[in-house]
Amino acid sequence: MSAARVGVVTFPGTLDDQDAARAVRLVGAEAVPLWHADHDLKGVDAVFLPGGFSYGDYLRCGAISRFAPLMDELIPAAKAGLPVIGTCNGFQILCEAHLLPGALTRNASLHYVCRDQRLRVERVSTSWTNSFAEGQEITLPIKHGEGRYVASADTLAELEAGGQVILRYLGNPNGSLNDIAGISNAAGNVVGLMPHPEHAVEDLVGAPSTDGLGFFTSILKSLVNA
Amino acid sequence: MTDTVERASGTPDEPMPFAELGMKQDEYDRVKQILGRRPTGSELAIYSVMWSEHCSYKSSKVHLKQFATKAPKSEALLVGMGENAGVVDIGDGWAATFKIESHNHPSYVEPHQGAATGVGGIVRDIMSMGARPIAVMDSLRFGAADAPDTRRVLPGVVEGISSYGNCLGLPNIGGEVVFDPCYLGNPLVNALCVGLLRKDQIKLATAPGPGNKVVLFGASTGPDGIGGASVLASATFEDESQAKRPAVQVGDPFMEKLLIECCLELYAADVVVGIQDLGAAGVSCATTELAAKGTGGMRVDLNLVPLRDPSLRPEEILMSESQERMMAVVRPDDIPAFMEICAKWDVPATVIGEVTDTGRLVMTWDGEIIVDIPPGTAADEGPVYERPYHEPAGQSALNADTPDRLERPTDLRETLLRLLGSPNLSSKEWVTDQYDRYVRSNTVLAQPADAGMLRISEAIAGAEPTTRGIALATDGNGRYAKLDPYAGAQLALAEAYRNVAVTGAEPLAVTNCLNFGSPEDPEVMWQFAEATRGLADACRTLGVPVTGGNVSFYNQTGATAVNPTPVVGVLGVIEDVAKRVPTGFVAEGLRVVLLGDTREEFGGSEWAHVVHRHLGGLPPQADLEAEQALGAVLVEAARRGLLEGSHDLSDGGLAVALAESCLARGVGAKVTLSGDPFVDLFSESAARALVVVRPEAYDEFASLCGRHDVPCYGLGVTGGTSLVIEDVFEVPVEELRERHRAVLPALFG
Amino acid sequence: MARVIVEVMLKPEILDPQGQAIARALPRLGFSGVSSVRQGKRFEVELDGPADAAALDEVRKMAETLLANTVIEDYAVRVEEQ
Amino acid sequence: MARVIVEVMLKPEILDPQGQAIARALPRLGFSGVSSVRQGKRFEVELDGPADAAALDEVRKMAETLLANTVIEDYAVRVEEQ
Ligand SMILES: Nc1ncnc2c1ncn2[C@@H]1O[C@H](COP(=O)(O)OP(=O)(O)O)[C@@H](O)[C@H]1O
Ligand SMILES: [Mg+2]
Repeated sequence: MSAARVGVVTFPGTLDDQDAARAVRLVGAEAVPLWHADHDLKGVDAVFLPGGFSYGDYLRCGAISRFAPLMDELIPAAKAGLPVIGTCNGFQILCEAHLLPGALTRNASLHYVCRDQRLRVERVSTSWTNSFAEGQEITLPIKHGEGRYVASADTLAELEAGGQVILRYLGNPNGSLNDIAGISNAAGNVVGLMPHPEHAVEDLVGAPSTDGLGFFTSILKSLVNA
Repeated sequence: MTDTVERASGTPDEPMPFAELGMKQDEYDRVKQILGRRPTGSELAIYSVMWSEHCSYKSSKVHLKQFATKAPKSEALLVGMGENAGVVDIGDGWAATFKIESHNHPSYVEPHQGAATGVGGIVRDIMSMGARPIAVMDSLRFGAADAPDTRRVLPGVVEGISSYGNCLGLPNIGGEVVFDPCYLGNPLVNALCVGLLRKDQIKLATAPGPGNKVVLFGASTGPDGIGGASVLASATFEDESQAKRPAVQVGDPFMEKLLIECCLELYAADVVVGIQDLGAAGVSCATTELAAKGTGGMRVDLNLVPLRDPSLRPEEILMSESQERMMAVVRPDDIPAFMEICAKWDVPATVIGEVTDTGRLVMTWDGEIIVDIPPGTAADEGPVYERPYHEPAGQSALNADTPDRLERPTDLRETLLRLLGSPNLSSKEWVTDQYDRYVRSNTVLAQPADAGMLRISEAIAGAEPTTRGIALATDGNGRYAKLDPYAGAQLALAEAYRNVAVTGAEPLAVTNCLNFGSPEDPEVMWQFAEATRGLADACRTLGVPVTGGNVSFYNQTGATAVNPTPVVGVLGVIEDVAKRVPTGFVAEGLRVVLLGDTREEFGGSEWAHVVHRHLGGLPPQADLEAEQALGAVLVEAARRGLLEGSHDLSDGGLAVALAESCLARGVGAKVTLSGDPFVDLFSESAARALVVVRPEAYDEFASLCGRHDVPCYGLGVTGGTSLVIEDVFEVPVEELRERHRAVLPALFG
Repeated sequence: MARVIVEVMLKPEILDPQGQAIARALPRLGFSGVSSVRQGKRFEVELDGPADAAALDEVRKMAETLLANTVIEDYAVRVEEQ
Repeated sequence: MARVIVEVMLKPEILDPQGQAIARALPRLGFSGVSSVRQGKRFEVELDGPADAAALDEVRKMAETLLANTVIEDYAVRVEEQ
């Protein structure tokens, strides 16, 4: 069987694309570069929207990127079940594109924050979290200025009731409602989170943890089982 | 009316506002002599910026020469001083380029934008060498931490560095934050960038090949930082009053990020013959320097420069300091490919001229010639001053006022807590948490490590694998340099050298940013002369060449200069990054070993500063042979896997180093002192470091030290939850942490 | 050539930490009598043509899809009185 | 109780990268006819009392010292018509 092909999207201003591609390769999958201006998903099995400052995060994080030609392809594909994960700026883009509910706003501290963050995995029945154990506590780095998750009371209630909160902060770093660090859509194929699994996959570099690997092994598992 | 060359020739006596542009009468006379006529307004614009202190180094040149004449022989040096940044060979076909630069004055006027554009500028310097920028560092000095203006300046500076550097995707891997009342009206904001390239891919600022095209790309040109030029454009030649010209430049980090990716793709496609970033002096600098180093001639149509503000006059275009611009020399056949890559990255690019072999830089405006000069006269043949200098009047009194008269503490526990809770020695997490240290996933060490370290194997996609890494540290101590600028500069180098060595990397090359007061003040000039002499001598002794740097003069409030503050950056190489030595006490049950001798040295110390507000006497002795031996031991021990952790000793001495080592991972230690506890704990003797080794490795390590004549003292063992100094005091690590962490958040929110 | 202003504010039920930080800072700076501050965005959009009904419709669409995130923000569009 | 609006915009001669990025994006999103966009801030300041001359003076001082960075920004203060 040929290796699973995970697309890694680059927008102007994307920063963590190489890191994401490296993590994809580390678990034995193929990383396929996807360019924002192409109407082409290159037949990938899953898509990773990495972090960064696409379009400088000007206007609002993710606001301009979500109109990229590639997104015209990605949005219907995700709705049809293609596994998609967005981290940090990628999460912001998924919210702006209404693939995920809610929005990410300025940290309550008003400061950008880069630190190693304790988190709890809340839902493991998604394409991207099935390698974890429910309730597992992990450490991933966060690095963002606009990571405070907000949504209307109704949306929040729906997320909680539907088990769509996949990751929660232990010690809320940004004022996110319900300590939300990551969510999924109802189907579980689209996942967004503020922390950076791709910076926690090797002992030598990045955060002092390799807990990020779970996200990448999860997608492999779900692709094999699909 | 436009001041053309023809008009200038016809009106030789027309008064020109050279003085308003900061030019002296004799400098102006030299311009006339070079041109054989009076300069046009545009020519005057070019000469005035190119011959400014900032661009021409006219007061510092005679002293900086020593960095080259005394330079140790180093095969690692691929490109030395004088280019945009130095380049060193780091092995396996790789080269690193790095440089530190100041943005002090702009950061006082508008902290956020001043600091942000400081990062932007140094990153473009690195890009222009053909490298991919891979990390930044920032070395910061502010007034007293509790001064109201520090509350304005510091958060803005940190936010500016954070927003700009983070947006570029460059990890911030280290720096300094120092407070001293002398910097209140004149903070120091020094930014360092390091880049990586293949040895055979070095690009230079040169414009060879007549017929080659000159391309301006990146942001459009606006009225940024051209207060001076407005004098020319409005007072002299324009009757109608000009629109307001801001002194503040605003950065666009997104454009810079696009420029980085765009440049790297241009280099990979091999469509760049020469390249230069646009920094201070903008188009003036780029055109004269490119032309001077190339075939010697260039023709530029200034009307083709894309403008953000169409009302700009040619003099203003020449002097504009708009950010995020680059200039490239491109073969005509490569222009389509060049333009296509720029378009892919949404980077505007415009051909504005071409290379000639006339030996003249000729510029036109509305079809008329407004500049016709030999470019080398502006770029390389600026005035050179041997400024008079003499020892400051109060220097010997300052040196005579030694810390001997200060009352020694009886409660050493409280003294340690007081130092750890002082702004200079407190945790800098409030600052570093705002910087992305992980992006690109090559960061092996960052805060709180003594040096930042990056692996290089994967820094450039698709490159040959290598186990190598680079380490970088910056240091500087204005108090030491005030007491003795010669020794102070050496101590700055020694500390940065040591900080690199404690991580296991071998120090290789030096960059420096020399922050001083006015060169027209003979006492300041003496400090400068002493500091450069000290640094050059120390570089020779330690065998590490200066590859580049930056001089920042006029750092003063009124007539009062800041402490002379040479900031030194050292780059080192480690053959196998997996053997890097982490900071501090990483586990229990390890032997704590002190390397180097402790003398009673309190002049300029943190203890004298914090407890007694005292500055006097002499700084610690700079023993460079000891420093070198210590470095050799640390590097060799790391290579052999003998070190589990390490930390250098500097401000606050052994006490603070022990405390910081405990804080690294929350592991305590129990140690025993042999001499006067106060001296042992708080003296700031140089050439010392703390390491932890496995008990079974101790003998091998001790004999290694013996072979290098490095004194080695077993102090005790790691473990527990407290720092215990036998028979002196004991303090829980948690209490240390609370003191250490609370300071900056309490001050800055 | 006309200028249209688009004002974007967080919906009232969404926490505005920037506005709150300002409101908290005011008393310290000697300003009293302010009960709350909210911070939003203001865009000046220069049109090539006149601000007629069609153009305003376009700007409204722009605000709805790009300038504001209607999940958390409200917007208003108005022509600047010259 | 009155509401005062403070509008803060970058001075015209200062680069506005955000506005430029938006303006450059518009054609790609199918919006034409916009020659430039500038982005600024808008503050809604709720007063405890009426927006009389004294109160407006206070708000102006507030804008000058806190809400705007007058090195690079201009501001305008106006009472919101209720
Ligand atoms: N302005 C800064 N930018 C980035 N890193 C910084 C800055 N200031 C301090 N650091 C980092 O924080 C850590 C602690 O700094 P410091 O207390 O000055 O170290 P030391 O006492 O070992 O010289 C170091 O890793 C240093 O590089
Ligand atoms: Mg250190």
